[in-house]
Amino acid sequence: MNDLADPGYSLFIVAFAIQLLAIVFLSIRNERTALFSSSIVLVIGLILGLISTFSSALFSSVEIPGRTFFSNWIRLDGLSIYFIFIIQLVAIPTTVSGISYLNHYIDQKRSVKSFFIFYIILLISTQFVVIANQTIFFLVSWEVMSMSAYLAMILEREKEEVQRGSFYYFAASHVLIFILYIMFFLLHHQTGSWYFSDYHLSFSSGIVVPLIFILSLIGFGIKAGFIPFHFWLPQAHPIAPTVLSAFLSGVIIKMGIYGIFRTFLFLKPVPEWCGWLLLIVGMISAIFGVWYALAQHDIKRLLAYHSVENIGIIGIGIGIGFIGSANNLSSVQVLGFGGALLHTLNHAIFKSLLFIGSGVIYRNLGIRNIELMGGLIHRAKYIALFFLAGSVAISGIPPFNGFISEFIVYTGFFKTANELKNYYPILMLMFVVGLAFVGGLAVGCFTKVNSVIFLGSERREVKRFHSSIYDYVSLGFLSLLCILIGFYPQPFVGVVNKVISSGFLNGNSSSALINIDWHYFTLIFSSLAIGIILLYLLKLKLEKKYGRRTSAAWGCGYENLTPRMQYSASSFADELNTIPKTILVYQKEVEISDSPYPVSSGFESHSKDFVDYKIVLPLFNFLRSLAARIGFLSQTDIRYYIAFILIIISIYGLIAFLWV
Amino acid sequence: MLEFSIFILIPLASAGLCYLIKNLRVQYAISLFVSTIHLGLSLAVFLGLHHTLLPTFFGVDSLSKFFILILSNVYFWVVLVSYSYLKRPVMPRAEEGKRFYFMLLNFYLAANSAAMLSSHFGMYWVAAEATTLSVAPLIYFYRNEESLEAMWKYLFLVSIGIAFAFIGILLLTLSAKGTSLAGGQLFFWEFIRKAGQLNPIWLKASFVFIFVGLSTKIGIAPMHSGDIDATSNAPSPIAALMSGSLRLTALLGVLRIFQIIRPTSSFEFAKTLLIIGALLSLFVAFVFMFRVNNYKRLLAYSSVEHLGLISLGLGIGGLAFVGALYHAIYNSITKVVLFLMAGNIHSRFKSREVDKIRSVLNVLPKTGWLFILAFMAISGIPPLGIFFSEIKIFEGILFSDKPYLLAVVMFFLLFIFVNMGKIIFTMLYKKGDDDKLQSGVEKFELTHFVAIVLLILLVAIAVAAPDKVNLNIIDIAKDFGVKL
Amino acid sequence: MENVLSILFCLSLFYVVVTSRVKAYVTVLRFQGIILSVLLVIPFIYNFSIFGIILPATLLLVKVFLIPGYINKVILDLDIKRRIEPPIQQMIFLPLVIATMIIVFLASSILSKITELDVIPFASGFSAIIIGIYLIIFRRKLIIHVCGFLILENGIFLFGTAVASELPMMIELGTLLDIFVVVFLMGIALNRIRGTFAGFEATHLGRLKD
Amino acid sequence: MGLTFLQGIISIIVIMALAPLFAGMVNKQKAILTGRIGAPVLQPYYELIRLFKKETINAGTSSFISRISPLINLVSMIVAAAMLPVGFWKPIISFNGDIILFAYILGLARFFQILAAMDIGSSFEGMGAAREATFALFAEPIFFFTIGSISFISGYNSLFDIYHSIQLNNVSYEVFIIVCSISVFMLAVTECSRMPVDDPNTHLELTMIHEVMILDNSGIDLFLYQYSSYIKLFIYALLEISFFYPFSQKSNSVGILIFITGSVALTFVLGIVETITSRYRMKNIPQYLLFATAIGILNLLIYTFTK
Repeated sequence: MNDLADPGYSLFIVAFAIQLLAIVFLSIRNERTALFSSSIVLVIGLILGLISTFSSALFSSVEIPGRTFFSNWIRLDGLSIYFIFIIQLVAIPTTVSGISYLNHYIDQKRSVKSFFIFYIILLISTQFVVIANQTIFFLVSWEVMSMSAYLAMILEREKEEVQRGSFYYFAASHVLIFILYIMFFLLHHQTGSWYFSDYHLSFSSGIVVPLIFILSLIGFGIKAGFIPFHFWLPQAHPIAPTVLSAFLSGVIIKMGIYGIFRTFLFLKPVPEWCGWLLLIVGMISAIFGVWYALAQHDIKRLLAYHSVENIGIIGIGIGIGFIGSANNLSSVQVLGFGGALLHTLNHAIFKSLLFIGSGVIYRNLGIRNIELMGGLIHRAKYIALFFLAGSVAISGIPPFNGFISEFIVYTGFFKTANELKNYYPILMLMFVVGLAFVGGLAVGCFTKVNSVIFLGSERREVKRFHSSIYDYVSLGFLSLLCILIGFYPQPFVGVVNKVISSGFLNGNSSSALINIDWHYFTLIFSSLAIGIILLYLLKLKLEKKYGRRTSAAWGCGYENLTPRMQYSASSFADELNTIPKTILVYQKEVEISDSPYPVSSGFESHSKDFVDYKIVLPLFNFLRSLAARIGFLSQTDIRYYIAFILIIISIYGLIAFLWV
Repeated sequence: MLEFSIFILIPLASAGLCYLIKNLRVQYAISLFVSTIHLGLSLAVFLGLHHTLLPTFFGVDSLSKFFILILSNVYFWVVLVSYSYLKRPVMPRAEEGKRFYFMLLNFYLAANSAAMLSSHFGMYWVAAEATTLSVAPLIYFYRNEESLEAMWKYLFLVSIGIAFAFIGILLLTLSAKGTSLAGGQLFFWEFIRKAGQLNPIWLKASFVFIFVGLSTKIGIAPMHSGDIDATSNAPSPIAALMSGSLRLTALLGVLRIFQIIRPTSSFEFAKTLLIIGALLSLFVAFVFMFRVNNYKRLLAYSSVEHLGLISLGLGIGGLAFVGALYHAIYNSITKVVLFLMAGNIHSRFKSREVDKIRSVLNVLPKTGWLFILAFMAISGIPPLGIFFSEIKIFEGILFSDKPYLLAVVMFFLLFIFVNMGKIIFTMLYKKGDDDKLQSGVEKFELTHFVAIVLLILLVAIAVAAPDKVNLNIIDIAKDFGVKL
Repeated sequence: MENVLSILFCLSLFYVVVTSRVKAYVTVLRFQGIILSVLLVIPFIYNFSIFGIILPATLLLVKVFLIPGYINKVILDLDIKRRIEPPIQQMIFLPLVIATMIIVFLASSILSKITELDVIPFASGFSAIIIGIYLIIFRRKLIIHVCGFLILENGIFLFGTAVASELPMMIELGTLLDIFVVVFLMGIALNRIRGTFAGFEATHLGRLKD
Repeated sequence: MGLTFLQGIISIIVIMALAPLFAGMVNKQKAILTGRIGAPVLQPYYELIRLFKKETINAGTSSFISRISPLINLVSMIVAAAMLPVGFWKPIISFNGDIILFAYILGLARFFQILAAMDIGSSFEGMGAAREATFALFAEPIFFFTIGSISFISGYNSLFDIYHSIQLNNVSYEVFIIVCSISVFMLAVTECSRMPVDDPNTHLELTMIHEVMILDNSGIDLFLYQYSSYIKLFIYALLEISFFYPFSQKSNSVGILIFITGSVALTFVLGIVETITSRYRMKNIPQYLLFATAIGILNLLIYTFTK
């Protein structure tokens, strides 16, 4: 118990205690006060945790010791501290936004107490997952995490889609845990220990270690949502209450990434094919994730698919890191892992930002179909602004944080190509182009989202749009982070670099990540901002001088334009979606009558998930029909039962007789 | 003699009392008292505070210690809730059933304890048959067609199965012919000691007969049908009792012969048979989870699945053996919770059809949440116990000589889980068409209390991992020569 | 001596197979009960012990008087149709039975090479077991099922004497008691079935299914 | 240091100043080639000045997006311009990986232009925005194929360093330039919405891409848009020209010479192309772009097999 002597650590404990304490406050009878007080307590606990994290070695100049506590059950090395930092950082704004979001459930006479209990358990168990150092403890916290997420997910359980989506999540997490069992059993068998800190294997030894790697890739890949294991994700995340789906998309799927990193730490250095595997899987996930997203009309579904894309980008980064570790190039390794880790943080930030924003919209409009929205910018200027910030960031456009991490990944590509010559440049160039392609698609997707939701005029009349202080606080905080990391990435890059140098590298540490001329970014972006501001002032001046007025938009002479004549989401994305029709399962329903008289005509476009509709469901139905065909077992006549006994006895007897 | 009387005679006597006394409340008090002291004693015996000396034909070893603790634990809770269960407005025809309810329960306790403590095959056989006889009328509790049919089928099938087990016993004596055991008594320990001399062919034959015969009672496919019918039509406490303890009683018999066969050359054969049976039961559960539309049958099939898992673990040996024994505890406890909650649902909705049960979580919130938790427990979600036993079994399989089995098992378990989840969640979430049920606030009943206690117990055993249990299980493993 | 009795036992089995009168089953049960009790008495002919005679006496009581009488009563109460119309013709059933018996006898004679056992009681007991099962499988009437079960039990008993297993008397009595209670419960069940179901045939009990 | 900085400043100013002239020259060429006298070369300057003094009119449904978007457009163009070397003058912004920043800064401009177009809420702008988004998607890969492969040849990923370091003893470079310049030319045509992808002076909304997006802008906004589009055109021209820098054995004056002659020559090329080609149908444009991409891939093959 001398662990408690350590001040930073005791603060850590206190933080957990307070977070747990939040459950107690739910016993208050009045829902609103209960919710409010317990969220406040929870936030306090999280902030304390964040402070303790900041006080840890990761954020100071000293070497990260990688200490273990509680008889080796908990271990705080660079990776753990980094991820726990992400968790706490994201959990704070989501919880804050929850105060206003959950209140509207209370308005609907729906009790949110059970939800909030599971939410708190989810937060705590997630933090346990990343600091666990003992296999069983890890698995337990992992399952508690998944299941509490599930139980929180079913808040609106009487809805059909909620049942469906949550069930997808439930089944997927069960498959996952089975795979993890096998993987950890193999690890345990290989090393004879239950502790992560003792797991050090080298790929040289036989088939088992590659098997472990593949299993971890599948198991954690399901959680992270790599294609083709992503199919549950766009089903599950949209139907969760937005507070939860923000946390799910922001943090929980990152646990898969954490797992992959962990496995790498067990098995490093990995051979090169692992790197290529991850690169290819990541690229596929990135491209098709965003392409699926482009075909969606349900805002949260769209964002969920974007998580797949970003996970893909992270995977690409990890792949580069693996290649670096395979060829013992610490510079490449640093760049790859650095990009991946930083993008993990960035995605956590802007994805939760976007989800919370969509939550605000859903709360007010009660719909998630963006085809019915529009013109919200005139009702909620700041929400639109924050959402825009998030969108720019997620599209990897400077000067926001998304660009920084993608830049690191790009640099990783170039570095790899230059370090190991011969055929690498071509392959790397392919990936460079692929990433650029993803960027273009993301731009298309988020211009679509923003313009269809916020810009133009309202396609459907909005009664009242109310956004509370909590929304502003959480969204503002997150978009501030986006801008901060974009404009001044040095400290974050430093942290990431430190995480990597604590145990990732098999060579001597490299300063490739630090030596990128970050000050240029600060310079350029700030001058960009200044330039814009100056120009804006100039513009105002000129407008004052020469006048400014507003008039109706140019309708090519046609006077009374209606909101329904605006470019809709499906028409915006149609040209792009028709390219990979078959993979997107993209169907258009056009009804245009050829009668000379004007009659109502319509256009609809849908996209279904390939893996889900072409692989998973068919398999399930096949098994069902198979089971239905086995009739002889379901006899009702007792004489058959007796006959079974006789038959089985004779069979067994025969076996017994023939047994040597 | 004291233990003997507490374990067997007093239950018998109280059965007689319950027959004489007409007042239900008094019967309840008596049986509760009996069950309490029974539980106390079996705990004491288990913890080794109290060394038992039982008359001939009876004896205590680590295995029976273990099983009788499970039995009296399950039995205690079942008796505890029985009264409130009987007080419910059930079908009018059940009035007659209530009269004999406690009598039969006590008789069951006596018979089952006798079966668990018996050190002699003949004794075991008589007691096991007696448990069947005591349970059969309880299955017929509701006095309706289904329960009658279920009782008939169960009685008939299990009697024949038991008869086969008897043949097995006779074959065992035959295998002892010409050895030092010839003409001796059928004591387990003697046979185990001198197992090497037994004639392998007759031994194998006797294993086959005993295994298949008792399978009707354990519920190992394809002899599971009678069990399914019985468990799904019996009143919930009885169903809990059957799934929790009766199946284990039968399993004990198989374990005994298994223990005898171990040192001989036919051990591999026995293991193979156990594994085949286990896989068949998993398969059956897998198939029927796709079709079943009656939630008590669903739970019954889940029992089949889990008994299959247990016998698989026993067959695989090694770590899986230990896991299987843990699984026996956890499964028995979880099944009690599941069946009690199912009973609550049944007494509210008056139906066992899944399609007629809607939005339980709104109508019966407490029951609903406990049901979800119990379902999670049964499907191996930590920190609820079964997780820990399951991973032991899995790891045991993975590092046994048949690792490929793990893939099959996981496949079956996965789809069983998926379908079970689908059905249960439909019951819990889907909105019913009639709103007269929707407006229901549920008051906290004894069953809820019991369920919570048992779930806590489930977590406690798993997390605290009491040393006694572990040591005892290690002892059992030693008796079976399992090397860990 | 045992062999003679066992052969008689087998003959009774054949009679059971061919007969189509329900009453005949009861008679056969009585007959078998007598055979078994005689078998038990034989050891006591030379060294008589009053204590040893208890078991045969109970056996006689249970298997010859109580159970058949009870079944008779049930038949009368429920006025079950006296004739049975088997689902498969005797011309198929009988050869099947004969074939089974031959196989059993052959098998047991082979097995007797391994460990010495008196073949005829063993084989006839075993074939009685199988034929009991056959009766259950190939007959629809529940009452016949009960009879089949009892024949099976008798077979087991004969079998037991054949393998010369000395179960202690307590347990022998216990088994007898168990069997009796089983039959008793089955009788009650049959009584109820009359009140509930359309008929006494296994095909009527088909409600429980998935 | 001080000198290079000064050079950087100068080069930016040069680019910003000459951009409209370049456009004017192109138009002049076209006019001559089609047998017209055409507008004077300085016409773009006059138009800009005219727009500068006009009243600003915003559509009723528009929001602040359409007000800040022109600014962002111009500023990001200037930042992009600040990365391009003029001759061998080191640009202000030149660091490792500035080619990525270059591409993404242009992306920023595009992002906000699309948003501004959708901001109007009229279906014409929507059409334009959708097309812009679609074609830009194909434009990005072309850029990275060409510039990326060059950077791999040189081993640097900063525009200045790339052209500074390429050794001509690498035989393939001439072949390489041809391919690169073709694909970059097509890229420029797409990005700056010239013929044959888009016709800057058509008058039917349905056939326009860039023009239709700024349909509802006027006054200072239109000024900013026009000016930034001129700069964009010139940027791509410079991108094209800079392929030829390595021929000037690192002598500064020759670099300047290449810069001037190159830009003049490019006006001819553009003029000729725009005269002899006609606009493609919208649905054929993706094929056109894919063709450019294919050329980019050709680059790679050359690069690999001539080593």
